[in-house]
Amino acid sequence: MAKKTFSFYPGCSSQSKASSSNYLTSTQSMCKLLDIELKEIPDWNCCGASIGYAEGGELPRITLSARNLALSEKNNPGMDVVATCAACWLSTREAKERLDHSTQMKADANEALKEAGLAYEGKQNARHMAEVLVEDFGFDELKKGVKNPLQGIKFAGYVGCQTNRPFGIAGESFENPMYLDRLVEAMGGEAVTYDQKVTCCGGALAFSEPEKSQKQIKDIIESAYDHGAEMIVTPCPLCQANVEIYQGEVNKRYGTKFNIPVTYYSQLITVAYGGSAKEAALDGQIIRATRLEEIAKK
Amino acid sequence: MADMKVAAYICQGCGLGDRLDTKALAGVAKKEGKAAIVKEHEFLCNADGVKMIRDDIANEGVTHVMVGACSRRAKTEAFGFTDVCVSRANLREGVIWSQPETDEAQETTQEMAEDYIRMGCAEVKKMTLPAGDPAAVTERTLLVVGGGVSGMTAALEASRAGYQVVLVEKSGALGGWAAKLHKRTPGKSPYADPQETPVAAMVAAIEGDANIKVYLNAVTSKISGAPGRFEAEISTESGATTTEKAGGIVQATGFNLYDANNLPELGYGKSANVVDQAGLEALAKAAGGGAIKRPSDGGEVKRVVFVQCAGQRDDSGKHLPYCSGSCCLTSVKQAMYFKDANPDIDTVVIYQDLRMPGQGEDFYRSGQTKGVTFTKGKVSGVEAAGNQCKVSFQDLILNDQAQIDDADLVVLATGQVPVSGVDIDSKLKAEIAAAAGDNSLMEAYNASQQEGAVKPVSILNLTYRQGPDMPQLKYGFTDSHFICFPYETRRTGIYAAGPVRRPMDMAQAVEDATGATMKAIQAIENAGIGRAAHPRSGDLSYPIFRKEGCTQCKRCTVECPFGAIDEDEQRFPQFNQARCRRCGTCMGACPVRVISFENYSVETVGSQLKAVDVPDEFSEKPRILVLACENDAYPALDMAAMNRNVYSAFVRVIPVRCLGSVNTIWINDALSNGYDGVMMMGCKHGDDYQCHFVKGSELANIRMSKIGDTLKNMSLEEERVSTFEVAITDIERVPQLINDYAALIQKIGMSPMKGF
Amino acid sequence: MSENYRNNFLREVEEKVEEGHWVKMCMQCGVCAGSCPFGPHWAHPPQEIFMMIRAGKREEVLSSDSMWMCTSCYQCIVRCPRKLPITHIMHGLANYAYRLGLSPKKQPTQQFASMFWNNLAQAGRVNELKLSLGMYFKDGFAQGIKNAMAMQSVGLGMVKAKRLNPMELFAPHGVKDKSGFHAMLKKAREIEDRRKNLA
Amino acid sequence: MTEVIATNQTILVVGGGISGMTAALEAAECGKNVVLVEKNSALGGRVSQLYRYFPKLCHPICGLEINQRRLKQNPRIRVLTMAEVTAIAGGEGDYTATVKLAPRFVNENCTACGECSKAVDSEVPDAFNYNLGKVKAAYLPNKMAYPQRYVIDPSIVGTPEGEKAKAACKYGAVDLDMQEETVQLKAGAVIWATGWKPYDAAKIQPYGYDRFSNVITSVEFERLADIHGPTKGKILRPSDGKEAKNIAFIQCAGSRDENHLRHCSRICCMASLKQTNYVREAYGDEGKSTIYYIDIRAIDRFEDFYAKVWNDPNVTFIKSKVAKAVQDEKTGDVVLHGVNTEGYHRYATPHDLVVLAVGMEPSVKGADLPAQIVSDSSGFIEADPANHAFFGAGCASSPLDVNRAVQSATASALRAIQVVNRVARVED
Repeated sequence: MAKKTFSFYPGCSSQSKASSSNYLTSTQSMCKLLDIELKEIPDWNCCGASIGYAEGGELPRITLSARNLALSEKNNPGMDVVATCAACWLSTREAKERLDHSTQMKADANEALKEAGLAYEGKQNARHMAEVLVEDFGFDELKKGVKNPLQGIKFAGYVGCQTNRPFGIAGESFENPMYLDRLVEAMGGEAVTYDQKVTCCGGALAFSEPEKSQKQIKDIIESAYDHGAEMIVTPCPLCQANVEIYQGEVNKRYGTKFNIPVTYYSQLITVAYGGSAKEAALDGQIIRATRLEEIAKK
Repeated sequence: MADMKVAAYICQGCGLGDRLDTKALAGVAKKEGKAAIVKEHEFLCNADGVKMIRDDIANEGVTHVMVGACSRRAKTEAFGFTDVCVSRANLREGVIWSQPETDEAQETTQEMAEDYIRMGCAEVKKMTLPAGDPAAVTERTLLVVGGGVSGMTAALEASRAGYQVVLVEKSGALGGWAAKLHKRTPGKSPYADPQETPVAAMVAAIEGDANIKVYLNAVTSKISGAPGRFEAEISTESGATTTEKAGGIVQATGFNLYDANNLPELGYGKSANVVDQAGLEALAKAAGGGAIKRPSDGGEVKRVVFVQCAGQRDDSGKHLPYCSGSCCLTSVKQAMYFKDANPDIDTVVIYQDLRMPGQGEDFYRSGQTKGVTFTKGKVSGVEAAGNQCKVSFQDLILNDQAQIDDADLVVLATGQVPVSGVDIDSKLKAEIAAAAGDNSLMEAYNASQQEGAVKPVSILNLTYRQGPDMPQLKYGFTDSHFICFPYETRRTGIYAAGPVRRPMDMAQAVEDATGATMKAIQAIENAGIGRAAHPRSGDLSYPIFRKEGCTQCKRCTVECPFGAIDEDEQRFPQFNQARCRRCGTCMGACPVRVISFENYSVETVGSQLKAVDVPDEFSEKPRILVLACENDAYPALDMAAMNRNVYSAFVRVIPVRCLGSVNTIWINDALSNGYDGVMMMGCKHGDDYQCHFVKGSELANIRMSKIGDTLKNMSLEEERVSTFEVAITDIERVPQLINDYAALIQKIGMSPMKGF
Repeated sequence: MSENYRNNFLREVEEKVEEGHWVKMCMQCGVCAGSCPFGPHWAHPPQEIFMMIRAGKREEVLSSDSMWMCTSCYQCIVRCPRKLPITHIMHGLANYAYRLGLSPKKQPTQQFASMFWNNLAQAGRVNELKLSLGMYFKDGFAQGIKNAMAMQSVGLGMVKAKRLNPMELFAPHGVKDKSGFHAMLKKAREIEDRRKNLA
Repeated sequence: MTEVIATNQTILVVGGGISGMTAALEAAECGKNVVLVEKNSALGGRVSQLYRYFPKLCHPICGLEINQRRLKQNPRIRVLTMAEVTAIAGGEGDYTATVKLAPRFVNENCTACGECSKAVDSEVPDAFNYNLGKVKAAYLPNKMAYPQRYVIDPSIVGTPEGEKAKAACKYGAVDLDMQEETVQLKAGAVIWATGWKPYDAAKIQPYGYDRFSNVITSVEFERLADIHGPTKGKILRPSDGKEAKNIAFIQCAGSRDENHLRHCSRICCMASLKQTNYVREAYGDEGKSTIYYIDIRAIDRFEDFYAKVWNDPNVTFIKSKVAKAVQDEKTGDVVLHGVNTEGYHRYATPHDLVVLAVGMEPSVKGADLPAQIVSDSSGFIEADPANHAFFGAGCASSPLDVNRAVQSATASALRAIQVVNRVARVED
């Protein structure tokens, strides 16, 4: 397959040494292996996530994404914008739809962008890395590159919310999207069926009302365990962080003994494609993904 | 009958040859059936078999054919000879498929088959070929009573089909309810906005249509005759009366709004600002698209409240129990009158269930888009407060007792009350209700009979023996009771259309009126060739009446479900073939058996049951006669057989047009001929009756309840005659009923009447 | 009570609240109420809030903490048979209530949400450490220490995994063109206020 | 070769369900010549797959029997089954329709004796029962089938199984060499009575029809209740054959939903109310029904029926669009989650069986018909002058209950008659 180039929007949590820096590292390794070039959008800013609403309001929030898109149009012309973070992708794509749908919204946003010497035209699509893998490569194509199949590892594909709703991956359902499972299978692993695949992890409340979000996390992990999963895989940094780092808290709160690794699809692919533990940023796991590390040693 | 030649054909296909001794069957047909020609064929329904029969008809002068093969419901194309009388002995479904394929069963199975051959031969000999009604005539003119949208639709559609039309309208102008509307609800995509009513266009079309003659300020003061030859006296206000001939009639007399004066609790009559939907249309018309003013003082209208189901869906017994099906659409439309003129006006619709089916959902969305707000709630009261109104209601979503205290206008969505004339069954209904312990109807009836009581005015003024108007189904609507057959009412050739049939909106009324016109035109055409209408459509037979012998007991005239029979000057029954549906209820009712059909008579059935070979009482072989309704019970038996559901070999089944046609003489004959029991299988009766002739099965039930005395006189147990309600789906129940009954007969023992 | 069932508040919402013009389209089926993962925590689920808006219950709606339960999972949006953008309407109502100062004080998510915004608005990118510390210390220093201690294990785990960087406090991430960024946001706010007749 | 005599005074009726049969019969009983084209192997359509009708609770095949008898004795109607109209050329009063006839592999010699069926072993999904069961690959479409003639499933043609069927028929009725045919016929007017199909329930993801065996559709429920159905009329749930005594009915399953069908399908409320009677009929007071609804749309006299069911202590009404269904892996029960919006009550209620009152969509959308036809946003055929002598009838024209569908069909017959009468006047 020919080299693919994208205008890359990593997002705050995927910066070096940020909460999902391991996502960034593994994504970069994965892209190298898949011959994808990522051109980072210069001087990109925070998308505002969905939580920005209280203070932010509508237009300022949308303008944040407009700025990123404008920067991309200017510096990375002729490419699709690709984000790895669910929230970044969602905000960007949502903003783009509203801007393109309402001439007034677009005019207003541009009026604001002018202050930063920028202009939004709406030339580029906003896509998620998972879309690129599913749509531009496809599972059969991805399968071809597998060197170290993830034999015998049972994964719970945890899709969560924002890569799934309201847009989701083309052709997938909101209630039971299959793309993560298929991806796992393509990498030689085994995908378990469980009923919390698209449950919200409560990320938005993780800080403010932890008891609420941790109830969600508990349900998700419990169901994954009950259905035989030994590892969780997700496309969303917020999901990953919540479900992984709060397991200790959850155990305290509910007297459970959860200790299940939570990984990114990018780490799976990197390992299956023969990448090292370092390249897959397995050292970034708080709960070590030992089974993956073993395979990565080969 | 002169030169009758009977031929009997016995099929050996479908296992008949293997399971039965067809040679013996042929012998029976020859010896006992007295068939001139008897032939067996290994595959009677194929081209060769059919050709054999045709050749005999052509070359041998065969006039009567007995086919011993499958059920009369099967292979109708093959055996549908129209130039000879045909009877069918049901050897397949009726014998080999319903009897076990065992050696023990062999004997009784063969006996069964032989009896059916005897019966088939006996029946066909009593049949003659229906000649059709020699007096059949028809007038290709449609009489339409009522000049609203339904009536105008009927007139225009009939004219487009090439028929003449006489349109009678009671008021001084065409248009009816629709003429009172400012706009109508949309009947077409995109279902977004109120539309102009079609009235002006329709009136213009009618005035320009040479086929349509209109009488205004006129009523039908008398209608006599029958489909094809109705005669209507049309009286105008001026007192002039003219007579018009018509072949069919469409009654499109519409509805009145339920009288809002019955709803003082909703403020009607207490404040000029509380109106019904008609009131609002009047205001809108007056405003002519401009701002609608507040009635009390002409002030500006800022808030309008629409109260749905006002005096409808009422369980208190005070108001209408039903839903009028169109008021939700109308209220949304009326709210749009305000919103389209001025979006700042608040319009709130308070509803319990918003009923806007089909594409009405688009209209609902459109209303919301325009800012009409909807509240699920139940209004408890409306009070006048100066030039405004207080509306109190329970908000069912927020679950509070809420109040809107500054409504400038309150619109009550009251329901449709049909204009259907005299309830000719009111006495009967009252009697039935009283029998069930509810005297309210009887009191109402008696009240209506008091001196000076306002008697309902007839609309059609039919000269029919059974009353001047169409029978009403419920709540005064003249709807059909049937789901598959919405136009099958009890007056052949007269069809109700529009809201007089069922509460409905304009779009439905147009569709309904077009359908009713179709049926009326069909009735006109059928009358012309003396052909029966649904459900025995195409039947050319009709009741033949032997005047000498008639005792003028009137049972036929009273019991005919279709009011087909009047009385002549000498009080003899006067049959109106074109009104007749050929069910045979009159034949069943007649105590002196002077009524019959050419191909269905006391003899065709009587001779069959007498033809059966009844073994003596020591044979331990009882005989049970089953009289089965051909519409449901008989098909159920066929399908039971297709499933190989076995039943007693002691039954002999005779299909009847309807249990209503069962004459008690058949029961007497059966019992005196030594039958051990008689089962009658008819359709469900009562409120949800399934009898295709409306009252047949019910009448049979009543008659049989009186058979007790006969049985006593013969000193027989009353179990020996039983009636059963059977549905066409009872493919497991019917065999069970038969077997249980056979067991019962075994228990009470063989009839003592054998061999007399 | 005289405001009862007047459309005044509905009109206010349509004018001033993000996606507010959708509120009138709700047909009260309640699928949103049943779909929200935090449903049980809502005093008034979305569909009920929409009804309250139509009923003119302004204070009750704007002072409710229900909207702050939304985690933007979009479950309601994808199931709504009338395609109402419920998530955004909830955010819009929350934002509007907050701006009017009617939203419940000390609503933790509200505090977090505004903290988050201010955090990103400052540097153009989120500073996760400041954000978390900010959250811990929102109820004062002592409480903050407690919170921080309670979450220590988590924090340390993150640091060990190089996913939380103490240096963030001193050398935070951020956009280079800060002035342009700030001017842009300021302008955006101005325009929004003008359009919605706010402030 | 199939011979069809038709002229431009002939009325072509497309679709042999109750609407098509009605349109054909009403026109023929008015003396018109009709060709009735049905794509299935027997007439009757959807109603023949219903157990009972609302509000009378009578049986659809009762009316079907009458209509079939009307048909059998009327020489003016020519019935073509397994036939589809693939193209229509010409204009009002002068159409030429191209009709594709699929091979039945059984000719008119068939006596419906059933020997071929006994002879074959292989089975195919039972379409009449919405594939809830299987039938032999040589089968009678249903017990009421008209024409009463067997069908050999194409899957066994050219196989030993097919030969078995052929060998078993003493009457030379099995003809495995039958080929697809195409015939052309004239018509003055065309009535489209192509009917409806249940909305694809799998698309309504939150209810998991594709994932949960005990979530079924309302049309499938009709087959469970019917004596001719896969359970012989017993209401048993698919997962374990357990008697389903606590049944949920979810209204607007696809209807009134911008994500699925924008229109209200009109019949579903009444259908579910009716089906609560099946539960009572089967289990008496042990049978519990719960109806989850947005608005109960029981218009005109149907209100009586609603009132009766409303007063049934074994039936519960909850104003709520169910948010989500989850089938418990152990018990097989389906738990419904949602909120009763009348006063805000949250529920998570287990049921033995969940019935989705699926919406009605045109079985062929107006745009997909082999002719230029004006239809509405849902694909229902509209009454529009631009449709010339094409007339929609029954559920092809709007989501209708049986009664209204038959009214519509009767009306369409008159509209067609108007055209052919005009043609006749011109010709003579």
